[in-house]
Amino acid sequence: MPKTRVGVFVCHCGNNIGGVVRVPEVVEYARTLPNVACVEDNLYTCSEEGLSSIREQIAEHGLNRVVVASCTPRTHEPLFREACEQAGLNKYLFEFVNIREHCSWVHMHDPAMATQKAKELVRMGVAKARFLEPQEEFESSVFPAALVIGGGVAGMTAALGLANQGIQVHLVERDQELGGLIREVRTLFPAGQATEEVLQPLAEQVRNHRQITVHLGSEVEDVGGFIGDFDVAVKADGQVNNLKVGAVIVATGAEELKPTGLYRYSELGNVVTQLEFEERFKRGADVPRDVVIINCVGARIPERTYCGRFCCTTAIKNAIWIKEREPEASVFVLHRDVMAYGVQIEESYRRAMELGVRFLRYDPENPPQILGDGRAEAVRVQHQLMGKEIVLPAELVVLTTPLVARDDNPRLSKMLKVPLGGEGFFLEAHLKLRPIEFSTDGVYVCGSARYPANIPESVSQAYASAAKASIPIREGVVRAEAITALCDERTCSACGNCVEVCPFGAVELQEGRFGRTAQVNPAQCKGCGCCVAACPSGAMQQSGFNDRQLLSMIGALAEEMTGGVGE
Amino acid sequence: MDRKKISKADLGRWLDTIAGKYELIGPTEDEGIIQFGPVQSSAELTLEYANSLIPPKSLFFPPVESLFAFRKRGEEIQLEETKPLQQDRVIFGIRNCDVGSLSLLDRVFCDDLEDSYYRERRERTTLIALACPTPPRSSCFCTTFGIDPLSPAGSDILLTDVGDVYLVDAVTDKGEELVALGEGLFAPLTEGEEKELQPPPVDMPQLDVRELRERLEALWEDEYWEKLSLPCLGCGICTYVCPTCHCFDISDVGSTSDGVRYRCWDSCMYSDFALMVSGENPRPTKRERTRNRYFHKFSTFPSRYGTGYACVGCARCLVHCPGGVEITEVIKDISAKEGVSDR
Amino acid sequence: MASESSDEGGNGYEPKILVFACNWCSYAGADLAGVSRLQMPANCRIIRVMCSGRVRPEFVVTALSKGLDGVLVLGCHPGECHYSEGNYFTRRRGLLLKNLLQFVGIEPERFQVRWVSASEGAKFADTVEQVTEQIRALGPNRPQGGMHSTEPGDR
Amino acid sequence: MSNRSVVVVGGGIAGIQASIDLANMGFRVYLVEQTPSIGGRMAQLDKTFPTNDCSMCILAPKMIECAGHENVELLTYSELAEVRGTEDDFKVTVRRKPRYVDLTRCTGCGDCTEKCPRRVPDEFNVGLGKRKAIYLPFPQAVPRKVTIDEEACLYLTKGRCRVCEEVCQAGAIDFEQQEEILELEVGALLLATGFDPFDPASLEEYGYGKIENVITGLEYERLICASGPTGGHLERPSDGKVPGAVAFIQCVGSRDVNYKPYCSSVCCMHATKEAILANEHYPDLKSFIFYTDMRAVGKQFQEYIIRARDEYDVSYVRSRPGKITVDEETSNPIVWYDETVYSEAGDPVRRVTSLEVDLVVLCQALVPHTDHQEMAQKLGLELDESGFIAIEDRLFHPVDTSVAGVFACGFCQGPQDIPDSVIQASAAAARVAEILSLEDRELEHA
Amino acid sequence: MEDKLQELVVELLGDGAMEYFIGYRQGFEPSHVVPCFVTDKSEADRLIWGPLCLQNLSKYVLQARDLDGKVGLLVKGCDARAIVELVKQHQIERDKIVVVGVPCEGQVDPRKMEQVLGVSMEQVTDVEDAGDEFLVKVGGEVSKLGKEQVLRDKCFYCKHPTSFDYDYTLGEVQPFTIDSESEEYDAVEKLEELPLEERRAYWLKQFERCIRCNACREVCYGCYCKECIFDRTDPRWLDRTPLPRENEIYHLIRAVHLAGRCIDCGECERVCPVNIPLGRLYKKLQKDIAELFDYEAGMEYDTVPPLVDFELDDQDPFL
Repeated sequence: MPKTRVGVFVCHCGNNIGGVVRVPEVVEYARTLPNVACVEDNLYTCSEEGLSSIREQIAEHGLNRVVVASCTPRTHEPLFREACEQAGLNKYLFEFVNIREHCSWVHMHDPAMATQKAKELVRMGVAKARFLEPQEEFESSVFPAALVIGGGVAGMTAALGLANQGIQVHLVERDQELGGLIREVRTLFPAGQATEEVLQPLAEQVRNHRQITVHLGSEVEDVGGFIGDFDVAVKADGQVNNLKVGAVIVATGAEELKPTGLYRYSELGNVVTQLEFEERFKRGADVPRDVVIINCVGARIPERTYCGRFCCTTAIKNAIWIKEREPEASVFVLHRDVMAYGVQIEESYRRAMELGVRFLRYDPENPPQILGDGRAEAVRVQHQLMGKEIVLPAELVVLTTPLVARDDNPRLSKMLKVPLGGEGFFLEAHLKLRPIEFSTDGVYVCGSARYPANIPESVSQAYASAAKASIPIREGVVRAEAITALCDERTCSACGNCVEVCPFGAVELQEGRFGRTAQVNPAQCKGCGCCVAACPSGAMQQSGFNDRQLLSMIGALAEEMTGGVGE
Repeated sequence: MDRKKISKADLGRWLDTIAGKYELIGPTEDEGIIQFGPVQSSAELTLEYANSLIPPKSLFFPPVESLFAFRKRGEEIQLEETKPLQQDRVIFGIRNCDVGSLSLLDRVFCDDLEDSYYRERRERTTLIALACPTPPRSSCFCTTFGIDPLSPAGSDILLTDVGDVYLVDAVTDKGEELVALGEGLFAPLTEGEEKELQPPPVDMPQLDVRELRERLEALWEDEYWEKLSLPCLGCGICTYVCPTCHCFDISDVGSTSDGVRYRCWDSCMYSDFALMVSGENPRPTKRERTRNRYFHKFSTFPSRYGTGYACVGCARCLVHCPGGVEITEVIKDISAKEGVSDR
Repeated sequence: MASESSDEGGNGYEPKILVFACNWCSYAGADLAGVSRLQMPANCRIIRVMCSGRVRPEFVVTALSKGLDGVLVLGCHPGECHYSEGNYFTRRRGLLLKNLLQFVGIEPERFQVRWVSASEGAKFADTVEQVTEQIRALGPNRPQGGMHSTEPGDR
Repeated sequence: MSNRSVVVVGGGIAGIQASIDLANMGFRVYLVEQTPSIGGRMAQLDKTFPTNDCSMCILAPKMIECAGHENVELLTYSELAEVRGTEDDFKVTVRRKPRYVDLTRCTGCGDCTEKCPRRVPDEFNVGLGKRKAIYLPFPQAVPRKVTIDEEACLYLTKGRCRVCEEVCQAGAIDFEQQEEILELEVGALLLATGFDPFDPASLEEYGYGKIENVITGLEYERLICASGPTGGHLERPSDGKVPGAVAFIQCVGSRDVNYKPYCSSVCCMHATKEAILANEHYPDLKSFIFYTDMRAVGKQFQEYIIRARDEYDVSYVRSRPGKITVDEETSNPIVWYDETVYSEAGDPVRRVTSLEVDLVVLCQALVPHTDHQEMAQKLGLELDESGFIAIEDRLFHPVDTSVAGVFACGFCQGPQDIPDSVIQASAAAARVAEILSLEDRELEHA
Repeated sequence: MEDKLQELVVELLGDGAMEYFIGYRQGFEPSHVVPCFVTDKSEADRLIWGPLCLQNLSKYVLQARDLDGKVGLLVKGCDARAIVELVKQHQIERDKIVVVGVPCEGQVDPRKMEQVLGVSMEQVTDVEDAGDEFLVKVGGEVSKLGKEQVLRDKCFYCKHPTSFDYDYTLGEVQPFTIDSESEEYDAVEKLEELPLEERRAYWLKQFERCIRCNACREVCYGCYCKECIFDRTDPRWLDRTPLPRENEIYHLIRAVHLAGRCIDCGECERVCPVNIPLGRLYKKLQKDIAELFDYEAGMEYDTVPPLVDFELDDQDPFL
C-alpha cells in the first residue's frame, strides 16, 4: 500500500476567505498534519491557474489524496474533481473543506475564532482524506427499448415521440383497439373537429411505425429489474411473453366518474354525464331544446377535493354544440367557478355567452335539485344575484363530472414500485420541477394517469415523457455516483435491518459466498446511507462516507487518535 | 515466630492501627457481591464471606492499569511512568487458594521476564490470610491441588478462627513487623490452649488428578471438547474470575501528541483473542478455545514454569459460568478416560 | 442578526460542537446563511453526509464520550427528504437517543436534532446561535477517566 | 447535413429544462439569455405554489446542472441578431453585448460591487431596491460573474471613476471589451422567452403609480422574499409599516376586452400563495382576494385554496372592484366593490361597499416578453391576436410553431404555470430530438 | 412435570425428530441449575424443570443453524420472545427448532432468596412451586416463601407472547400473573426522577466498575453478529481498555443496538460479575419504545422493528 501523501490547497477567494481567516496560519498548521506532503494557498483555487496548480502539485509531489479548503462542494466539487482526474488521480480521492460559507462569511467579526475553526476543519478534512479509497462509478447498460403502458392519446404520442427518435417501443393496450378515452368523444374542443378525423391517422401512424410493436388486448402482468434492465411480462389472451426494456412510460389514463347517488343520476333516464351526452346526441338524435348542465358534480367536495381541470371546457364545448344546432334552445350551465384558463378556453367561454348560454353560479351548500318523477322535468336552483330560488325547465340534465383514477392503479403502482398520490393518481417525483418523472429512475408518467389533463396537455406530457425516457436509452449507460452502499458479506449477520430501511428496495438478502447475506444493487442504490446507520455490526458501509472516514473526522475534532489499521 | 492468639474484639483494633500506617485492603460487601477494596477502618470489612468474586489477583495484576503517559512536544517525547502504589499495603482476609495463585503468578511476572509493576505491588504488600471456615463451601476443591486452607505457607500471617479467638501464625519478617505493630493485643498460648485450640481438620472431596496432564494430552483430537463446549457462550467470565489467569492486552489511548499506554485483562475465550492480522485464527471456534483453556491450566503452564497445575481449586469459574461448564466435571471426565497407566 | 459570539476576554470556555448536515437541505441552508453573511458563533464544525439518515447513534455517543461538548444533527423537514424517507429514521433514532442520553445523565442540550431546509439560512444561523449558547451555559462536557486522568476509576 | 445542435432562446426555467434535456440526449445546446444570468422570472419568486418550496432552492440546482453541462454553452447577456435557413439547417447570428468583464477571470467575489459608487434602480427587484453599476443580478446568479451596466457606469458614460478596475484582484475588468457576433449553425430553434408583467397603470381606476400602497404581485413577491430589498420584511411603500390587512385584486388587465381578453392562468394561485406567505410571516395579518372565478385547476391546487381559507385567514370575495381610493392621512387604500345584501324582507339588494386595507396588490395580466414581436419577425413566426406565438395544431402538436424546425414552449406560446412550462420544455426537446436524429435513420417522417 | 419432559425427549430423540435437545440440569450443587445438551436418549433423565431454571437457552439454537436435523429446546414464556425475534431477524427458520413449551409459574432470583433466607444458596437443596408460594428445603426442613419476596423482577409483569406456536407443551402455557403493587417501570421511573447530576454519578459509578468481560454481550440472544462492531480495529470504535469513558461508549452503543430487540430476559444483569444493573438501562429503552413507537419486541412475527420503521405522524419535538 503506497504511503498516503495528502495535498492541501487553501483558498483566499479574494478577501472572501483571506479577509477573515489568516490563511498563512492555516497553511503552516496544515503542514504539521499527518501524511500531508504539500500545502499551497492560492488567490482563487477555482480559477484556471488555481486548477492548473493542483494538477502540477499532484504530479510533482506524487499526491494520492487532495484536500481543497475553499467554498461549498455543492457548486465546486465537480470542478476540482475534474482537475484531479485530469492529473490522473481518481476523482474520489478528493475531499472538500468549506471555509467560506461555513466559516469566513459567517464569522467576520471574530478572525481569531474563524482561523481556529478553519484549522480544525482542515484537520478534519485531512483526517477523512487519509481514508478515502478510489472508486469507480457503477455503470450498467441500458437496453435500447421502451415500454408504454396504455394506448390512448398520451400512450400513442409517447410511443411516436420515442419511435421518431429511432427507439424501439412496445405499446401495450388492454382493449382491442387504440384510442383510449377520446373514442367516446364525438367532437373535439375548440373547433369541434370530429374525433375520427384526427384519431384514425394518429392510430394509423402508430400501427405502421417500424419501431413500434403494438400489443392489443394485452396487460402488463409483472415488471422486475430497474432502469436500463426492466423484465416485463405481458399477458395476451392467456399466454405471457417477456420483454426486455430500458424505460417504462405509464399512460393508462383515467375514467369518467359515474356520479351514482348525485342528482338522481342512475334513477332518471334523462340525467346523463357529458360522455353519455356525446354518445347519445352526437350520433344524430334530435337536439334537445331545454338543457341544464350542472358542473362540479362529484368534484371539489370533501370526499374528492380536486378540480377535474377540463370538465368546464367540455361543458362549454357541448353547450356551444347545442346552441349552434338549436339556437333557440335554452342552455343553462350551473357552475361554482368556470375554469376557463388560458386563451382558447376563455375565448370559447365568451363565445358561449354570445350564443346565449346562461351561466349561473350555485352554492355548493345548497346545490340544484332535479324535479320530476320518472323523468327529469326541471331544476330548482338558488339564483345568487337575485337571491331567490328559480326553476329551470329541463328536457335533459347533463352532469359534468371529473376524471377519476383507474382502480387498476394500485396494482400497477406496486408492480412498478412507484407511489400513488392522495386521490389515487400516480405521484410524480416533484410537483413543480420533475412533474412527469418518478423518484424511481427509468419510470415516467404522462396524461390523466398523473392528473386529469386535456388533449394538448396529455400530448405535451407524452412528448415530455418521451424526451425523458430517451435520455438513458440514448446514452446507453446509466452511471451512479460512487457513493453507493456496499456490504462486507464476510461479517454480515443477515439481520435484515438494511432491507427494511432502504427507501429504494436496493438491498436484499441473498445466498452468497458467506451464506445468506445482504447484497446491494448499485444501480438502484441512491447513496443515502440509511442502511449503513441501521447496520449494527458495521458490515454495511457507504463509499465516500464510511464509518472509518467519519469516525476519523470526529476523532480529529476531539484531538483523539481513532485511526484504525491505516497509517 | 511462635503461634499467638488475638481476641475477636482486638482484631478490629489491630486492623485499625494497621490502617493508620498502611493502606488496608480487605473484603467488603456491595449489594451481595464480595470484593477486595481499600478501607479506612476495619468496620467497613465483612467477615461473613467464603471468598470474593473478583480474586485478589486484581490487586497485583489489575483489570486495567496505566503503564506510562507520553507527551510529544515538537520532536522531543517525554515519558512519565506511573507509580503503581502510593503507599505500602496490607491485604487482610485473603484465602489460601488465592495466596496459592499468587505464587503461581509470581512465576509468570517475576521470573526471567520481570514485570516491575507486579513485582513492586508484591514486595510492598503484606498478606494477612484468613483460614477458611469449616465446613468449606461444597464447590471448593483446593486440597486437590495441594492447597491447605489452614497453612500459613505463602502468606505473611495466617489467622485461624477457633471460636472466640484467632490463632496468629506470623511466618515472615513482614508478618512479625505487623504483629509487633499491634503490641499488647496478642497473647501467647498456654500449653492447654496449644493443644485444644486446634482448628477442625478440613474434609473436602479430593479429585483424582494423578496423570491428569498425561491423560489430557492424549485427548487433543477427542470429540469430547465438541460436546463440552456446546453450552459455552465464549463470554470470558471464567478467565476474569480465575485467580491464575494472567493474559493481558496493551493499547495506547489519547491523541497523536499525548496519551497513556494502558494494560488490561484479555481472555483466551474471546473469538478474536488469537486472531492474527492476516485474518488467520488458530482457534476459530469455541471447541478449540475451551480445549486450549484446560490445556494451558493442566499442561502448558506446568511444563512452561515447572510448577503444579495452574489451578487452585477456588471454584469461581464453575460457580459463575452461565453455560454451566464445570472444571471439576472436566477433571473427572478426563481421569475417567482411559489413562496412560491403565493402558 | 446573531449577537457577538465570543467575548474576547470572557471566561474563555469555548464549547466545541459537532454538526452533521445533510447534503441536500441543511448543508445548503448553511451555505445560504453564508451567502447571506448571517453572523453566528464559531463553535460548530460541520460534517457533510448525504442524508441525516446516515448519522449512526454510535457517532453521537462516541463524540460526546470523547469530550466534544455537543452534537447537532440537521436534516430536511420530514416529507422533504431527497431520499423520501431518510429523515423519518433520523427522527426515531433522535427521539430514542435523546431519552437514553438523558437517562444516563447527559444534559439534553448536548444532543439536538433540527430540521433546516435549503432555503432556511436564517433558521440555520438561529439554530447554531441557540444551541451554542445553551451548551456554553452547561459548561465543558468533562469526559470521565480515560485520557484526561490517568487514574482509571477506583479499582 | 443537419448538425446535432440547437439554439434555445430564453434562460428561464423552461429554457433551462429544455437545454438540460437536449444536452442529456447528447445534442449541443446554445442557450441564449438576454440578461447577465439565467434563472428568469422564477428566480424572482420567493416561494412556489402549491408546495411552498423556496423557489431558488429548486431552481439553483437546475441552473448549476445546466451551466455545468459539457453539451451546453451559455450565451448570457446576448440576443438573437438574425436567423436564416430552414429546418435542419439554420444559420443563427447571436449578438453578445459587452459586459466589460473578462468571464474567465471574474470569480463573482463581489469586491468591485462593494466599492462601485454608482447606484441605479435594480430591475431584478422590479425597481424597489438599488443596485450598483457593476453588479451580480442576484446572489445565486449563474454564471456567477459581474456585469457593467454601460448606461450607468460613470466611466462608460462620463469617463470618470474605474474604481472597480483598481479593486479587482483578479484583473477581470476590461473596458475595451467589444460587442461580439457569433455565427451558429444549428438544426432547430427552441423559444422559451417567458413573460413580462402587464403595466396596470393604464387602469387608472386602480390608482397604480398614484397611490403608493397599491403595488403589483411581482413587487410584493420581492418585498416578501428573504433575498429581496427589505430582507423579507413586508414593509409597505408609504411608511414601511407592516400591513394588518392586504387586498389582492385579480384579473387586473386579464379577461378584459379593453386590455387582455385571455385569462393569465397563474394569478389566482399566485395571489393565494402570496396571501399565505403574508400570514405565515405575520400571523395576525388578514388577506382579502377579490376574484371572479378562483381558477385553481392543477394538482393539489384546490387543497391549497382550502388551506389558505382555513389556516391562513384568507377570505375570498367574489367581486370585481370598481375603483381604489386612498385615505390621505393614513395613505391606506380603500377598495370599492359591489356585493349582494339581503334587506330584512329577505330580497337581495346589490349595493356598493368599500373595504379599507393597508396594502393593495394588483395581480396584473402577464404578457409575452416585450421584444417578442421583434424576435417573431426575425424568425418569420406568426403570433395570435393576444401576442402569443401561434401554434398551428394545438391539440396534437402543441409546441410546433408555424415555422418548421422552430418550437416554442412556456409562457411565450400561452399562459401557463411552472409545471406546465417545464412539461412543454421537455416536449419541445423531444420534438427537436426527432429532427436532429432524422438523418441517423431513414424512415417516413409523419 | 420432569418425567413428562424426559419421556417426550426420549420419544423425540428416538424417532429422530431432532439431533439434540437443550434443557436444564442440576449443576455442582442442588440450587445451581445449568444448561444441558441431551444428545442421547440415555442422558434424558438428567433433564429437570423448576423455578431455578434461569438461563434463556434461546441463543443456543444459533449453533444448530448448520445442522441438517432439528434442535429441541425447552422454552419458557419469556424465552419464546427470543425465538420470535431470532426468526424475525432471519437468524434461523422456525421449523429448524422443536419448541417444547413449559408452563412457568415465576422464577427465583437467587440473590433475593439469599437475602430473605439469610443463608447462601449452597444450603438450599430444593425449591418447588406451590401456587403463590415457593416451598424451599434448607438443610432438611421445608419453609414457605411468598413468591413476591424472591421473584425475579421480570416475572412481576410476565409478558408471554400470546400468539406463540409451541410444537409441544408440558401443560397450558399462560402468562404468569401475580398481583404486586410494583409497576413494570418503577425502577426506571425512580432513576428518571433523580436530578441529572445524581443520575450521571449513578451511571458513572456503574461504568467505572465494568471490567469489559463482554459476558453481557455473549449471553444476550440479540447479540449474534458474526463480528461485533467493538471487535473491529478498522475503525476502532472504542479501546479495549476498560476505562469509564470507553465502557460508557460500549454500554450506550450496545443499548442502541438492542433497542427494539431486547425482550427483557434479564440474563445480562444476572451474569454480570460486577453487578451492574443493566436491566434498568434496557428497561428504559423498552419503556420509551412502547410509549413512542407502540412496539414490543418478540411479541409477533410480522411486525417491523421500530428503528427500521416509521410513521408519518411520529412524534416530532425537533421542529
